[in-house]
Amino acid sequence: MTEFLTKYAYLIVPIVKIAILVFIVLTVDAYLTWIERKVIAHIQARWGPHRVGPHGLLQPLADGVKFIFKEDPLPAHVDKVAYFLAPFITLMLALTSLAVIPFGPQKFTVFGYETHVGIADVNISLLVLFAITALGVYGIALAGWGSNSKYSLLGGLRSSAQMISYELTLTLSVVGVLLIAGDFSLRNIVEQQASPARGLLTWNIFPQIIGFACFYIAAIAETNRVPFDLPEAESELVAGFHTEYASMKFAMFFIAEYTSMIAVSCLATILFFGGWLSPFPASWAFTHYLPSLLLIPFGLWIIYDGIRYENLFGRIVLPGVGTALTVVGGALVLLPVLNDAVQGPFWFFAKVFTFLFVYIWMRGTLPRFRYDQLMSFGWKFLLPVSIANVVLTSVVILWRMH
Amino acid sequence: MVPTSYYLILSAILFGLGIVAFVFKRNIITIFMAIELMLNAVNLAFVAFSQSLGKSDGEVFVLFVIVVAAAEAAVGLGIIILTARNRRSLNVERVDLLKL
Amino acid sequence: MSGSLIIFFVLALLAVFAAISLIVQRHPIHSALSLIVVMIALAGLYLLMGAEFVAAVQIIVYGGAIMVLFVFVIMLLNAEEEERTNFSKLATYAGIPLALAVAGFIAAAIASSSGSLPAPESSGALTSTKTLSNLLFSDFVYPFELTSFLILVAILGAIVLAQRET
Amino acid sequence: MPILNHLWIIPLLPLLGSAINGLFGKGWPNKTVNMVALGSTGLSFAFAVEAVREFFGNGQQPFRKEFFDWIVAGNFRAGFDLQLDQLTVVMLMVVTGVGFLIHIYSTGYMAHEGGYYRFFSYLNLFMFFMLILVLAANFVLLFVGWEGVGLCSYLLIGFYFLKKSASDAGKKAFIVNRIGDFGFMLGMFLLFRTFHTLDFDAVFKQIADRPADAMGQFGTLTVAALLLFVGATGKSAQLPLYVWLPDAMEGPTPVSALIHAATMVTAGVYVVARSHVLYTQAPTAMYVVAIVGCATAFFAATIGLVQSDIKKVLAYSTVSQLGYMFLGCGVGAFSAGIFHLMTHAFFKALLFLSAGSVIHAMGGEQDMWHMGGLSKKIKVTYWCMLFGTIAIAGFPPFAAFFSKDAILAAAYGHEPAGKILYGVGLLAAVLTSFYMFRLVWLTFYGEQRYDEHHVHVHESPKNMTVPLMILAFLSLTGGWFALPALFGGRDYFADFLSPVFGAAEAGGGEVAASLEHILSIVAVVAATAGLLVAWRMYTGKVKRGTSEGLHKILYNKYYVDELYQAVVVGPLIWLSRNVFWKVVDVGVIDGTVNGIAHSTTAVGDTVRQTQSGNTRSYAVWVLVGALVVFAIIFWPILHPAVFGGAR
Repeated sequence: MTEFLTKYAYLIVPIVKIAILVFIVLTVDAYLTWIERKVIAHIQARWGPHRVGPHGLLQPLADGVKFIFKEDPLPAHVDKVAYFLAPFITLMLALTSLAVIPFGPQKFTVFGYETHVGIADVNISLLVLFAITALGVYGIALAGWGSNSKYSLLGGLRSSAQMISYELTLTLSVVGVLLIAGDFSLRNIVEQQASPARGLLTWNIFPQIIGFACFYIAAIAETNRVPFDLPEAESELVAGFHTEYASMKFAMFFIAEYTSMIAVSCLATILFFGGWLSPFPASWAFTHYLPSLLLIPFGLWIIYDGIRYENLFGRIVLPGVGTALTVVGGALVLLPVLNDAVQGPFWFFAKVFTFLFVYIWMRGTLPRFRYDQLMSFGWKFLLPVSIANVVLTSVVILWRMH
Repeated sequence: MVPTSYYLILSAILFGLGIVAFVFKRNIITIFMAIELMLNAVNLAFVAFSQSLGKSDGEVFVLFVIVVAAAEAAVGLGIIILTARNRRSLNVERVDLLKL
Repeated sequence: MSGSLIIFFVLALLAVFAAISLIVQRHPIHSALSLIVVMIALAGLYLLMGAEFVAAVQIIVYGGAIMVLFVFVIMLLNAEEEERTNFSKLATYAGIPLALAVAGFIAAAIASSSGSLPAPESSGALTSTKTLSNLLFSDFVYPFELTSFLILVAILGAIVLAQRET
Repeated sequence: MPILNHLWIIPLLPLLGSAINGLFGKGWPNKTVNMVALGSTGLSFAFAVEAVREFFGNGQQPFRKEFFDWIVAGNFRAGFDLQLDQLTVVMLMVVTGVGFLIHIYSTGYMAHEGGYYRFFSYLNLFMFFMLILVLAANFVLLFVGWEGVGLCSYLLIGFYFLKKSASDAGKKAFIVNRIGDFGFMLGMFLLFRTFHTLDFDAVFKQIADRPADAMGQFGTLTVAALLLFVGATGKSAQLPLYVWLPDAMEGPTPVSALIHAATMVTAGVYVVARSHVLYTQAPTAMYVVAIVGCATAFFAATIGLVQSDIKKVLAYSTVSQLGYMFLGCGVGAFSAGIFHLMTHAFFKALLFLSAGSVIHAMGGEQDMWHMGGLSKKIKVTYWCMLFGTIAIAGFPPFAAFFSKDAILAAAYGHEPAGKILYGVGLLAAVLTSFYMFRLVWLTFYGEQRYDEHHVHVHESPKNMTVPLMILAFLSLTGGWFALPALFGGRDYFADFLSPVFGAAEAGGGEVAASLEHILSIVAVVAATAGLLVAWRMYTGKVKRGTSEGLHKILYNKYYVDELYQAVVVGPLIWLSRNVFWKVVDVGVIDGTVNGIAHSTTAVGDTVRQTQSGNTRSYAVWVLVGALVVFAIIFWPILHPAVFGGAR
């Protein structure tokens, strides 16, 4: 058994990792929808979902079930290939983009197979990421064109144009970081930002503030999120490119969208905010206990909050979860090894979550662009600025050299 | 280890297919794609050579080819749009007059 | 039958079949999709050969920009299935043999010449992007600048061509 | 700055003037045009004087400078080389000086003509070419000037190009000159073929080293000399090519004075004198020159007897005087020829300008039979004309007395046929004085034969009369260089030119001083005879002579023009009409052109089929081309591969 594992570790470990990652991501996606609805609801002074489970926590589950069991009608005269291919492409690419993202610093060995947090560690991971995002257009374009409906077609057209336009900015805005790091590997980019002495002061965000601005805006456009969600502008084209899609196919688009949001947030974190690095100097030892400091109160609060419910949740589930979290928090305090192992991922996910929140926040705040505004903004403002950023950065670097 | 000749033969096959497409497709856009296909075949040969000779020049050439292809696509598609707009047809056999 | 060989054959077959489907597909957008597949397969082959940067650029530029442009134009012009007209007798009769002749020529030339070539480095040793960029900005700097100029011209040309004369 | 090193300035200035006037002068007022034209000519005259001064300054060293290469082909070089020696000095002074005077005169004469700027542009251009001609240091450059003056003479003769006769005369002059130029070119080619260079110095040096052709032997030198002389006869209006000069009188009178009396027509004489080495080595040619000159002198004089047009008379007189010059050169008295050239330039210019003044006064009337009794009305002109007449008639101490006398003396002493030449020349002298005084009587004496009411006679303005006076003075004193020779002294002119002609003069017949006196007395007597006859015939009441017999023949200039018309022009026209036009042009040339066109069309019709406009066909063509290329490229590789053999 063991030798079998050791023999085929190079196959098994990645598969397992993939499985875990996919599970996590899908769950996060699901609950991201919940978070989004809640946040926006509160921004708009509503309650948001609160029927299914406490705080509507089971809403995503219900949605998933609904998606699965809904009828999947096939519109007339659709181009079957494109129509079926589109959602798969989109979802596949979105998930693949996560494969090259490193989530933590550690290397660990399973059955004599050395691996690390994150699936693939390619030394051109950034390029790969961009390659994947570049292909992302097709899903939407095909969906729009394949489903033989003018709304879809318009949505598809818009999104392909929009994505081509903002991809340039997306790529160019990163060049600054690349110049500083001198490497395509995300891992190395993060490492290069590390400095135990000075904490967050050496993150790329400070030299590359312009680059970050361009990057984030372009990224939002790439993911077709508000305020760049013209491809699916419900007030103009019913639902844009996925008007004609229902049930699981629609779900795929949905998942893909949230996944790409996560991917982009990860990317932003890694490129500009020092990935898994702690913002504090290493010397501040107490900061190591932040995770537990967050977990324990949270767990306790869950127990306290859960008691109210006069049912299964209130009696068993929530208290269980709460105690579990508290225990984990305690464990972290007690076992330094575990604590250290958690540090990286903790910071990473903290940052990613922040970005995701900003996404949602924007959606709740900003109005949608008009199409021509979108284009002129992308071409006439964003692109020049990012180019200027590249020039500036290279000049500074040269000046530093001499 | 894959022998270089495999890559070259593959590129030859792709090139031939590109030629066939170039001759036998009627749709301007598809013909254009055929040209791109041929370019890709050539790129493959370039990379194969540069790898087997241990010189990176070939890959630089590939980059140039890609850039030129991009420029070509921009202009070519512009022309195609214009043609389609004026002739109401993408069939090259129907677009056989210099003046409308 | 080493792993790389298997990968090669998979990708090669994928490319060839996609190319064939480019020919047989009647709808431009299907041809475009086939072509994209070819390109991705080629990118895989580049990776296999260790030309990582080229592979990435292949996908980003070809797959992500050029082909998107094609698809975009196809959608914009709302191209329908191509009609199989045969006005050109020449192409109808002389086309196949000539194409085969050229292909055969190339194949024969390769077969006769490439026997001596050494096998390429497997994906173990990648041409680092640094060497590539060094070449690009030292030996090939003039062509490089020239291409940038070419692109500028192309942009202008495209704009002039595609804009509706009012 | 030493002008000699910048000799090119002298010809360049008139060219500039011409260019400026020609390009911009159209709208300018006459004053501006005058300023440019006179300025350029005057300056060039001043520079010429300065150059001559320097020339004398450095001991009359012949000066030669190569300014830039013009044609260099193989071992042949024709540079823009200018030279300045005694002969050139004489010509230079004559050309610039007289030219300048005539320019001044023209400002008055042409004042009321159209195309004022055009006239002066042409005139300056002429000056330029003439200066090139006299300054040139090789035959090619000289030929440039030669052709250039021809062109200008054409332009100026045809100045009133609206007048058919004028344009015809221009064409005639040009064509007849072409014949001469043809001979000249052949001569040049022959020289080049023989000596492989065309620089004067080099050529003449080699010639001097060669043995001279014997009398009657037609060696290379003789042939070359004769060919050059053909050119000279064309340019200098000698038999048989003199016919253009009388017609050239269609041009404005200053032109006649400058080009067809003073400067251009003497170019032939200049060439002969310039290449005296060649001629002395070719006695046959010399003899021919002498005979032709003598014959022309007499022949033209006879025609001049009966002409009624005042300018025509002067024209024929010019021809005959040119004949004298050639006679002088022919008998080896080159310096005498040049001497006569100079004096003739003075008094003939004077005569023409005075004639012009008369015509001006008569309001364009040229027929002497419609003049008469003008001596009272236009005194200055009258006196100037009289001076000129006396000068040309050869009364001492006027210019022509010395120059003509020198020529006749040389002719007398010439062997073998000197006496005959002398006799004919003397006869011509008699005729000369006769027709000149006839002109004077008819014009200025007797009762007026014109209508007072239509023409009111008036004296010309200052800017016309002043040059007249200057020229009159010159034609009085111009000959005095040779004054001492009469009293056994030295002929300064001859001495001055002797460095140039040194060797050649020896060939000329020298005669004893005593004989010289006799000859000159004879000449004076002859002139007087002419005068008396003229006085006898044309004073008192005269009426136009009824033309019959000899008079008729003379009046019609021996029907030479008609002869040429019948012998040369007619057949030529017939030939060109019936052969060159109807057969060659229509049949061959047009046939070829149309044939080409038709065949092209046919080919195009067939080839057009391939241009179906169908892109797929084109694609196939591309394939074919690719196939060919591949075949060419890969053949070496494939040959063993396909047909076995070693890989």
